[in-house]
Amino acid sequence: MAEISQADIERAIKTTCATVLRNEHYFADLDGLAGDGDFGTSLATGFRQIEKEWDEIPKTDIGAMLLKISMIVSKHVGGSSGPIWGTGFMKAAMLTRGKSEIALQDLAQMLGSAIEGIQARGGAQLGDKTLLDALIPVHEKLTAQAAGGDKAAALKDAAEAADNAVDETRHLVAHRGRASQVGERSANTPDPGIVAIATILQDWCKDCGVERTPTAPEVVKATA
Amino acid sequence: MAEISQADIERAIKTTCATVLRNEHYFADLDGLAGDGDFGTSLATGFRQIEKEWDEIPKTDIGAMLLKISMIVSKHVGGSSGPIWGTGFMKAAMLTRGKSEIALQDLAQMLGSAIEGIQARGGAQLGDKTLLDALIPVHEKLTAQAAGGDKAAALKDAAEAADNAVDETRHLVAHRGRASQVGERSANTPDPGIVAIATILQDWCKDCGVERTPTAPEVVKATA
Amino acid sequence: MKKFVNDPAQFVPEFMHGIALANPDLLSYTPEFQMIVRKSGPDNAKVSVVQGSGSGHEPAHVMAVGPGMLTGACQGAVFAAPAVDSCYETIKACASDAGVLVLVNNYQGDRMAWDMATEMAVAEGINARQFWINDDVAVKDSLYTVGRRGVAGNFFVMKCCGAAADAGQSLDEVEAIAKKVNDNVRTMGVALTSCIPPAKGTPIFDIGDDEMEVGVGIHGEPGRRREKIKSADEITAELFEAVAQDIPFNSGDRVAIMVNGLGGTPITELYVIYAKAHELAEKAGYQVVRNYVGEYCTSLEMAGASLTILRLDAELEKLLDAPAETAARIF
Amino acid sequence: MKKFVNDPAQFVPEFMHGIALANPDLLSYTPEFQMIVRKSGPDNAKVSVVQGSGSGHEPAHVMAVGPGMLTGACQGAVFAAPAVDSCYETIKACASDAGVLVLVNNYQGDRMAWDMATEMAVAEGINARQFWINDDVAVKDSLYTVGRRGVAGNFFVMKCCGAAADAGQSLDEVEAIAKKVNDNVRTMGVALTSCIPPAKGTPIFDIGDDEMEVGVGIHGEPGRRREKIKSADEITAELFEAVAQDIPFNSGDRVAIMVNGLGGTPITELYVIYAKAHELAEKAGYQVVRNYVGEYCTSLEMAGASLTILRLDAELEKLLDAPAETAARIF
Ligand SMILES: Nc1ncnc2c1ncn2[C@@H]1O[C@H](COP(=O)(O)OP(=O)(O)O)[C@@H](O)[C@H]1O
Ligand SMILES: Nc1ncnc2c1ncn2[C@@H]1O[C@H](COP(=O)(O)OP(=O)(O)O)[C@@H](O)[C@H]1O
Ligand SMILES: [Mg+2]
Ligand SMILES: [Mg+2]
Ligand SMILES: [Mg+2]
Ligand SMILES: [Mg+2]
Repeated sequence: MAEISQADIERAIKTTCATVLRNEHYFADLDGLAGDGDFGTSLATGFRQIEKEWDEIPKTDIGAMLLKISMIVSKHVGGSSGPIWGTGFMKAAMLTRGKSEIALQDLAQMLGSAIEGIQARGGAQLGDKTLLDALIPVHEKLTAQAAGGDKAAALKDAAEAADNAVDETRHLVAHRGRASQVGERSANTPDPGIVAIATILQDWCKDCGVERTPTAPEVVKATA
Repeated sequence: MAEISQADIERAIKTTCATVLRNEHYFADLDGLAGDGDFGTSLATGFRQIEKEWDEIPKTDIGAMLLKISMIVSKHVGGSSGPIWGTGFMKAAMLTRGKSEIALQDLAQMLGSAIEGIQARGGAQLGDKTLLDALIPVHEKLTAQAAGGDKAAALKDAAEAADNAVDETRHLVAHRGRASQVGERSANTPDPGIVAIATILQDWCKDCGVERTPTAPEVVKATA
Repeated sequence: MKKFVNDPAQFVPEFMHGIALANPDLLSYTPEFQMIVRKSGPDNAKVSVVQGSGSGHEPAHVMAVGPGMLTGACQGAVFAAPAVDSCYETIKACASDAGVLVLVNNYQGDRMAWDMATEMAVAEGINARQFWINDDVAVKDSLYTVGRRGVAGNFFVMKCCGAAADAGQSLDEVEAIAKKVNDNVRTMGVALTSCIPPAKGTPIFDIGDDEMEVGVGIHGEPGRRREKIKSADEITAELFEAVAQDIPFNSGDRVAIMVNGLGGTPITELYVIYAKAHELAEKAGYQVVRNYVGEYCTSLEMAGASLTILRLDAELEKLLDAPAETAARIF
Repeated sequence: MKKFVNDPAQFVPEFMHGIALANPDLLSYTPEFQMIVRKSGPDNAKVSVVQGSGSGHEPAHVMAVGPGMLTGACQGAVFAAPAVDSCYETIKACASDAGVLVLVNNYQGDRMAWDMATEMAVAEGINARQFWINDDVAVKDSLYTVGRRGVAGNFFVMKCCGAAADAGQSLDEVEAIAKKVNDNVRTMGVALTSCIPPAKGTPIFDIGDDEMEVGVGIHGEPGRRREKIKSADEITAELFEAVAQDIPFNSGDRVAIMVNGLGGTPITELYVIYAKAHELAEKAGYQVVRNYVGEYCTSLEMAGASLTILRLDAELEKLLDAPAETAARIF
């Protein structure tokens, strides 16, 4: 019962495609506030391609699937998002080679490995106002819930952590990505990467029947 | 008494300098309506230079003086106005070589020769909406008055002819100069060259104590 | 007015000073006549080729002076013909026993100034002649005006005449080349925005946010029509049609295609136009054997472009390939 | 949006197609990876030099491919780093026994993409290394950001490395040249207007009618300060001061000066800036032995300019003088 199947992961990816494509312009607008406005398009280009190649993506095991997704992202996504999301999927893929079912604990480890990869790739730390500021607390929650094995509770906690990260980082000055180039001007605008993570998790909640009401206004808007 | 002295010509030139410099921007604005807006500056550049070099301009005879003025114009005035005004002064100079006094008849001939020169240079005909549309009727009036020898009457007639030309040509389409390149769009705007001639003659009237009230609104404005 | 200028009245002498400073071994600059001549001066064994016109079209005119191109050139104020004396002094500074060919873009002010200057030079015993360039198909010739305008096709006339002159061809021969190029080159332009001459301080014409001027002149003269802006491919097709039908060019012709930026359009957009023009030329059966994409004849910072087609033959191809060195350069 | 575009999403592939069509003998274009490589391909006896970055800076990157410059380059969307695969495929297409030097302008997106691509290439046995260019003095380095930006000085790194590689120098030697150029080159820019990426359709930043952004980045990043527009001489003096004091340059130095247009500024205005920069350099005792005035690294149609000073020595002068042939050309 605490196992996560290949089909669960597939559904999560498909839900993510929908989230990202629905918010293509909204995420771009958010990036435009302090960054260069390409985040929405960059991400949508990648997930649109994932949808397009869906039937050819290997479903033999979770690792093969995630590896292919990582390759699609590397091929089609430019800007900082290409290397960041490509690295994340790649790291997650490496831990799930040959597996078609994983435990909640495995999921937490995959995310931990993705976080490490993204940090090595882009040098960002907690508090630099990047999507790591959402991923790191999400990882903590998943790890905490792993022993109990309650998938719904874990998802709810994770979504809440990311949701909170949007509001908690709003005042920060960005130190990475294009938004870092405007210095102080990036304070008081939400980071689009954090909003994207929170929105994706919120959509996963809905999809899995986990009841949760989003709190950060941008997530409310993106899930509406 | 009907003789025109070297000093008279000198005064007329100096008055013209004042007319042109006072109207630098206004003539430019008029050229901007259908042309390229450089007429006021081009003309002012030339007459400003005439003022500047005034003391070095030979005063030995009218011809030498006008030749030097023609040379100053050729050196400093660009656009169509350089060749047109330069040619006009050159032709007038050639008829007055060695003379320090001329008759009204000579003045009419000088203008006639200037008109011929300008026509040969730029190919414009009466009705093409250029300053020739002022100069040609002015020449007729001068010729008609030459026999009588009344300088004041001749000047008054000349100023009236140029003044009328402004209004009479307003509706025409320009066939020469930059204004000709806008075709129909040049109709219903006054030609700046015609306005300049009329304004100069009106200022000469004032300077010579000839009473006359300008009629064309642009001339009223330029002499105000 | 968003420009790098000091005193707007000194804009032309200041930029000419900059060009001269940047090319000390190539050019000499005479501020009095706004004139730039090859440092090496004229060569009595070779025809000199000169030109001059209003400023604002750079690299046209003074930036085209140098071995393989012009012998000398002078500038007027922005968009105004040079003073007669500038033209005269330029001919004099370039006087050569082999003769002087004056290439004049066909505008009334320029023609009158160079007419006078050439007459003066000839009267002094200089063997000088004029040739008028008029490649713009936008405006129809007319008895009442000075005729078609000279625009970006000017580059090819200068390049071929400069190469022929430097190869030692006679004045008659160089003039014949000018005529051959002019007879075989056609251009039409389109403006998306206006431009601001520094001394004027305001745009030379107004244009709506969604409008373009098809057939615009290089001083902002109105063209064939004002219309709503279209896609790059549609605009290119319209320019191509107008240019190609004019001579007309024929299937099998060897041609050069030039996509010239009017000053404010990025080179990438010019390549989008080039791609379509190339395709249309191939469809029409032309062999595109040379191409020129970039700025050759501009209108200050105007956003816009012109399309030029030149029919080639072995002689012109050789002249185009000859080396040339001017202030317009990359390396 | 006053631009020559068709489908804005296809803008980059369309202009790359145009560049390839216009240079059939020089370049090969691979649409799948938005990649352009020398037609002749890599030479195993020579180091390959590659680069790639966001579009909108042309002629930088793909228009710098050709003998004497880059071996290959790839483009991202306008102002966005290329996809990792594009970078990887470009390294692969340029793989040479003598090695591959990847010149990366120092932006986080570009660095991450080329880091991954270089790691992948090295894992496959390709002898590839990266070098980061960061000549912009406007923004101070900081522990928290990726550091100074690479801007127009990039041209000199590409030119010198390209010449050294084609002269047969080793990967270590070519990398040492990159370092020497980067250590001796400094740039600062100023923007008078914003610009509009085709796919965005709106300006990347807002700026008042009488304002300029001093120290602007080539993607419109804010610089040192926003202030009222000044005279060309005052602006030049400010740029000069910032650039000259940074290394600092010293009296007696032999230098190259570059005045680079950001896309929408006419070349004449760049020469007004050059005249002042040249005067200031002479006053400071530098010997100005090379100059580059024109567009080398742009931001679409942005009106603005940057000033670059490069300290030279006999080695760099020779490398700058070596012939090169790219899609950016006049004749
Ligand atoms: N070094 C980094 N590490 C992790 N995430 C980052 C980093 N830099 C940027 N991001 C995330 O990526 C998002 C922006 O992505 P995108 O717009 O594609 O990149 P760019 O900043 O190059 O335009 C930011 O909102 C931020 O969350
Ligand atoms: N061919 C011509 N013959 C006589 N006068 C002319 C001719 N062309 C233009 N003009 C006069 O010159 C004036 C414009 O001068 P200017 O603005 O200096 O020339 P351009 O038209 O070259 O800009 C016109 O108003 C007209 O009166
Ligand atoms: Mg972004
Ligand atoms: Mg005019
Ligand atoms: Mg004019
Ligand atoms: Mg970006």
